[in-house]
Amino acid sequence: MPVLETRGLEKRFGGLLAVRDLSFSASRGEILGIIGPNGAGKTTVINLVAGIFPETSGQIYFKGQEINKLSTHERNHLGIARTFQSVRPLDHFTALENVMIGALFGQGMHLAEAREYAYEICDLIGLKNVDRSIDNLTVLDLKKIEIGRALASKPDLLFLDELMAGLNADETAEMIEVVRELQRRQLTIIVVEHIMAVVRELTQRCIVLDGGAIIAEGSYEEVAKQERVIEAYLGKEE
Amino acid sequence: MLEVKNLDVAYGRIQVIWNLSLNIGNNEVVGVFGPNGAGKSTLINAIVGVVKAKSGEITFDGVPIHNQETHTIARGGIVVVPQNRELFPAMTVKENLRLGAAYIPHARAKMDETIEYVYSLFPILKEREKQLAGTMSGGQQRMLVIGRALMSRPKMLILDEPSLGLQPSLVTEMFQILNRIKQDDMVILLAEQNVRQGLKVIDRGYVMENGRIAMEGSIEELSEDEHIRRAYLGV
Amino acid sequence: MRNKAMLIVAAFVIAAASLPLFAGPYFLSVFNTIFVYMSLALTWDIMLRTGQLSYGTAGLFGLGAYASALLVAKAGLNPLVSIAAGGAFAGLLAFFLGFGVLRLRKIYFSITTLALTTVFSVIIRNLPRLTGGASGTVLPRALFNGDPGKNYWMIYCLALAVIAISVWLSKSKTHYAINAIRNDEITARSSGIDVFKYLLFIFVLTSTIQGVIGAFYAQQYAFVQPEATFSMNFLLLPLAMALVGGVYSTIGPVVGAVLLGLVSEYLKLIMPYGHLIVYGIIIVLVVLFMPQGITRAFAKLFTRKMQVGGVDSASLRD
Amino acid sequence: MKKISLASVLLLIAALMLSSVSLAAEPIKFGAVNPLGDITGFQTTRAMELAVKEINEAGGLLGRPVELIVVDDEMRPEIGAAAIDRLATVDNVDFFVGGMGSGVHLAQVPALKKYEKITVWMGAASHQVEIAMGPDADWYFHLHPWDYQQGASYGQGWTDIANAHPEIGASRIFLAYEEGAFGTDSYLAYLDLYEAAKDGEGPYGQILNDFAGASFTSALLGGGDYRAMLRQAMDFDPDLFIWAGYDADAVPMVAQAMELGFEPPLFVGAPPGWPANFGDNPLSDGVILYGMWAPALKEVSEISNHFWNEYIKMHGHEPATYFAPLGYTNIMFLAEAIKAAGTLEKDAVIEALRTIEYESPIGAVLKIEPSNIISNQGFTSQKILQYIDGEQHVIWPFEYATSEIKYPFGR
Amino acid sequence: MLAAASKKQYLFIALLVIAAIVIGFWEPHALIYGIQRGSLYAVIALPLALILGILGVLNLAHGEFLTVGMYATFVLFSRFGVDPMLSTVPVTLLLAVVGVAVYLLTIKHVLKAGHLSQLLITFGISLVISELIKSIYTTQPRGVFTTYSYSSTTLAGIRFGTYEFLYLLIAVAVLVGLQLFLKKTRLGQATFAVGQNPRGASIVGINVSFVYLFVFGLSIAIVGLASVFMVPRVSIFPGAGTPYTMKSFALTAMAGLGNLNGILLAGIALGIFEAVVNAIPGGSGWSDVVFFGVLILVIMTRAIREGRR
Repeated sequence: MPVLETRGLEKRFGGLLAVRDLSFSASRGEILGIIGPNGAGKTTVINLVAGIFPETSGQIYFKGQEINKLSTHERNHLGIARTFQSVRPLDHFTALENVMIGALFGQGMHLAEAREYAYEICDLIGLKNVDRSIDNLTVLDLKKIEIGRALASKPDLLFLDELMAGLNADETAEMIEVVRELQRRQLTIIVVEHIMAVVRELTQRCIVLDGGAIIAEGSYEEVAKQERVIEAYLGKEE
Repeated sequence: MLEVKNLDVAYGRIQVIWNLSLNIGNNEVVGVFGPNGAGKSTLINAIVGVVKAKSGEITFDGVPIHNQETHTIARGGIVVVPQNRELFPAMTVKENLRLGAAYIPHARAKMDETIEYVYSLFPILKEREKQLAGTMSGGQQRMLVIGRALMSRPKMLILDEPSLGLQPSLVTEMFQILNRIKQDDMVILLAEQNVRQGLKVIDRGYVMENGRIAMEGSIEELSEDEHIRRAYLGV
Repeated sequence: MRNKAMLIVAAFVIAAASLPLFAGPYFLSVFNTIFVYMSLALTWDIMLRTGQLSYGTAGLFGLGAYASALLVAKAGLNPLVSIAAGGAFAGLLAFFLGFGVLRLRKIYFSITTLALTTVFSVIIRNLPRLTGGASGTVLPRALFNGDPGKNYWMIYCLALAVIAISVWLSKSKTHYAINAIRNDEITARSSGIDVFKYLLFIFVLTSTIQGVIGAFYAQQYAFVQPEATFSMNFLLLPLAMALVGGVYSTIGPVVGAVLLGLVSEYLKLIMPYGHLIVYGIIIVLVVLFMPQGITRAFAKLFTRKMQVGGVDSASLRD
Repeated sequence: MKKISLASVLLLIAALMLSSVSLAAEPIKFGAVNPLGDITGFQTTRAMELAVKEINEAGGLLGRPVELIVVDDEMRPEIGAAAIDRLATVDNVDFFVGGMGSGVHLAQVPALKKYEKITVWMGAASHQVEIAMGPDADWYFHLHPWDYQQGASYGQGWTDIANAHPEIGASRIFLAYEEGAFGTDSYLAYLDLYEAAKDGEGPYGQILNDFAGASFTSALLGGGDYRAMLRQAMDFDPDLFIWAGYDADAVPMVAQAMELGFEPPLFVGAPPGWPANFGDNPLSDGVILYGMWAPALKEVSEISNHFWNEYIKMHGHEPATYFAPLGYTNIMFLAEAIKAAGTLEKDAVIEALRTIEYESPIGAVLKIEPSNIISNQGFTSQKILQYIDGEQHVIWPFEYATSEIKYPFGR
Repeated sequence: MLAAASKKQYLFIALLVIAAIVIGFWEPHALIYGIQRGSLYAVIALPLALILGILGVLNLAHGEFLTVGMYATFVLFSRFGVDPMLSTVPVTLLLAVVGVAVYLLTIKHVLKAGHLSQLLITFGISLVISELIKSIYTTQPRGVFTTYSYSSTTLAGIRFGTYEFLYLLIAVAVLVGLQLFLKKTRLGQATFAVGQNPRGASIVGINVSFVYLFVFGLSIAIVGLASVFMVPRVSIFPGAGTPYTMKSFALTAMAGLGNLNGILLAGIALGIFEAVVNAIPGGSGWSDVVFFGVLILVIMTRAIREGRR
């Protein structure tokens, strides 16, 4: 049974059909890539699955259960967590407290318990100096906080939205290691990524979106060869 | 043309730029490279007056500008293409472009002429002339904001990470366009993470690290430096 | 350091509790009023911590007052019980209203809570058989027969309870939830926070307290009347106190209420006419020179750290 | 500069010491709680200061000077209540005087009951105050007529006027009342009077046949559009149109009536005060007003004349509302009683307050009688006044009348 | 900030017209009074919305500025015998100056301090203004009476006052003027740009702090303009303008932030609602409930609709 499955998912914003007839699935322990040019609807897919806004039509199944009617936090409780493309750390909180949020509300832990757990998570993802305010953190650390918060809610499915954007090569390499570590823990991970090297490195399987619809599916090597993908992605050869 | 001398910038008590000096000559395209958090955006914000320098001096054509406000600096000929675009989402593409020239006296007179020039650089903007800026895709918005900056007929153009968040095909296109702008004798300060692409455009570059200039050099020097390569070139 | 602070707090608590032993009725009366406004200021601030700027404190205050007064006047309920009942009524109503108004954000939430205040007072004014209409209802006797010491202790205990709730909230799991909601609702939701549940909890909690304070006020002065009971003062003054003291904290509204309360009494002593002009100027000056509130301005003076109660200055800009 | 100010301070202290020598005895303290930000409370306080000045110039009371201590209630109930505490315990006043609004006064009742000091209160007309005070407070004296007494008094007035002038009738009355406590209470009082009148009883028994009312939002509270209400009044076609609102309603009310072409034969306003220079407004001519006092009373009453002149002399402006002479009366009445009692002993002063009669600048003799609930009520009757040629004139009671009634209203 | 009247607005206008016709047949006076008062609410609300939209400041002293304008008109009338209509220019200018002064002394310094500081400072300003007026002029109302302001005319057997139609005229004039200003002038475009994105505006060479100053001054000037035309019809006292702050706030919220056209529509709609309730015998006491009830209803339905989207 796939961890996540969508059937005929559609989303309309006013006149724009941002996602059309989207059916895909992700199975346990898999890292699935969602790629596609700007405006292809990748982030919209995350928002639909996470329940940020309702779909226009179609079904979403998570661990076999239809979750269309559930609100965002209920989906999180079931095991769906995500990071945001532009980092959204919570001010007034330390890095640790940001991570704690996930444990407190995603898992319903008590404060002390959540604190312990958050320390563990920070350790796991290599986040240091966690008791300081987040005012002067580097992008890498902020991204780690994003992951940490998502992880702390003990998800079965984790969306990573443009995780590598804004990171340099070293940092990217470090982040890839973090994601690999998560995969070893049997998490299902869906990455939305622009940086192809990362997609190639991390994912077993990719779906390629263009104009809100799937235009190709398969391993990165496979899809990268397809003419349709290259066109959509790199533009037509002049 | 632009000279930054011993610049210190701080947000509150947290110092972000330390004793930084750089200069850009006439007809030069200068790159500032460095990883995220190195202080590139802060440097740019200080030059265009969005943040105030704690100490140091910035002169443009010999005139000190570090105490001027952003709009005065813009009227004086330095226009920035900010990282997060800063468009007017409820206005059309054309209105956005016109606003680029409307408040710069010397540009206002040549508005119609400049707009044709911008359209020739970015044909998509002419196609979408009547579309609201807020409804365009990220890449198109990036083009619009460069177009808007050019509308002011600046003496110097500052670009803050123009390739950020763009898909690869657009990144290539973006740098091609920058090369065209360069050929029209524009002085450019380009802040980039993407050194490889950036090196194709610049004449000379600086590398920033933790709010300081780590090195300065020609394209050759920059691309050969092993440290830079490993840390920033993404190789 | 922590122990020292606890000692100071304990000294304050005891000193304030023993005030009736040596202070006269006037000071008790002044502090009584200060505690009333302090409690309202705290509840307003607690709601603000979720990011919702409520203009409804006067409305729920008034409802609690009316519920309590009518239960005493019409049903002969014990006044002390009626104070609890007033709070319960306000809380219950807030619970039902919450399903509507808590969908709203920003100025839409603010204006709706403000509008509800007017709606409550007009409805009460137009039900003369039940409420006494515009001329209100007079109670047979004042709480504790107007004994200033007992009334003081009563409101002091209520205010202490509100302070305790505020402190407890700031150390509880709820603190993390409501701060996260104020920061970024989408992130909060995505992290598993049931935003509506927490908003409703805080809304009902603060409304209940406002109702209790209103009920106490009604019992203390033994009357309710739409104009007096739903007065905008019960919104504007607590708001000013919390802001002058410093928002998103317990200490801010407490200090703000004491300072503004004492300042207004003192100003009246030294200039009988026009003292409210000076009061207004003081408020303007505080905003200009201590925009984060007096407590944070002082904390800054005495410590190098910018943070008070986990809130830094930048975060006040939202 | 500094030296001069120091010298002047020393001089001031010396002067103070000298003055305290000249009036060697401890002063008798009157504590007043007035809304100083409002014209009523402001002028009341000024008038009280005049009264105290006159008393002290005449040698004080019982050989002691009188000191007036005034605290602002800011028109906030809790502040008004705290003011009572302050006067009683910090300033240790001997008597309470003053007061305006019913809302504030209701909150003061518990505090007043706590101290049971002799209280001579001049404002607060709502009968709710009477209910709150209860029948047992023998130390409480209330000067202002209660709302129901006012209604009854006017009934008497119109009956008298109708008897004197057969062409004038008040058989159809329309009451426009503001939505707050003040207006609504008037309306309820009228409803009772109308019920009684149906059986030919009560003050309106002889004259009133039909009554109707409609409410409006006072301009004071953000209203100011009376046209819908006035149209209802027009449809009713009353002989007597009364509005019970505030001073801010006066001009727009009469002007909007003109705009609609509504000209009842008797156009009456019953606000607690009137706008500045209302008489200068051409529309004011013939407008009848309910009140306790008019400046014109100075023509017929010596004490009124005295008050008027002395007040202007002392403060440089004219008294604008009846609260000014009432405030003066408030102090003088209490002073007379103390004089009569010859002591500050509570029972004796209460007894004196109950027995003396005081000729007041209000234009009536003040004499204490029981009301519906309390045993010590001062004035019970009001006056009917009319703006004639820009002046307020008394047209009833006839013994204080400064002019004949101008009838009918309209142009 | 101000898209041209949208489809939804046309629909609303159509509904309003239909309702107006129905009410016009049933109770023509309610229609007239509603349009007159509603327009007045709108003129006063427009500047509040402008300041809220461009500067992001909710001005709690809004009504007090209206009071200042009234007293200025009154002083010109009583001291110098200037007819209120002739006071239009001087009072509008004076209020612009007052607005600029208040802005420079206070608002300017809290623009970056967050909306809570702005709320408190404008509350302080409102207190200072109203108490200052009290201490100079007392609470006793003043008035400026002119016969033309109460003249009436009879049309199809309906007699009604004509002066208040001036409110409609001014509301439309101010609205059209503002729209033209924002669309057609350079300063207007700058204002519009600042309203959307202040930083972007400064980058293109717009003097943002001048735009703020200008908008505040302009808004207070509009408040002054409104006050002049109110003066012949109202009593002038220290709290005369105060209730309009809340009404303006309500209209702005009902129209939706940034929707200037919507304010006039919302004003007229609420004005008519109010007038209809007032026309029902015994209804006047409920008119506030109607006003705020409709407001809550509109806000809630919009919230629910947006929640679904």
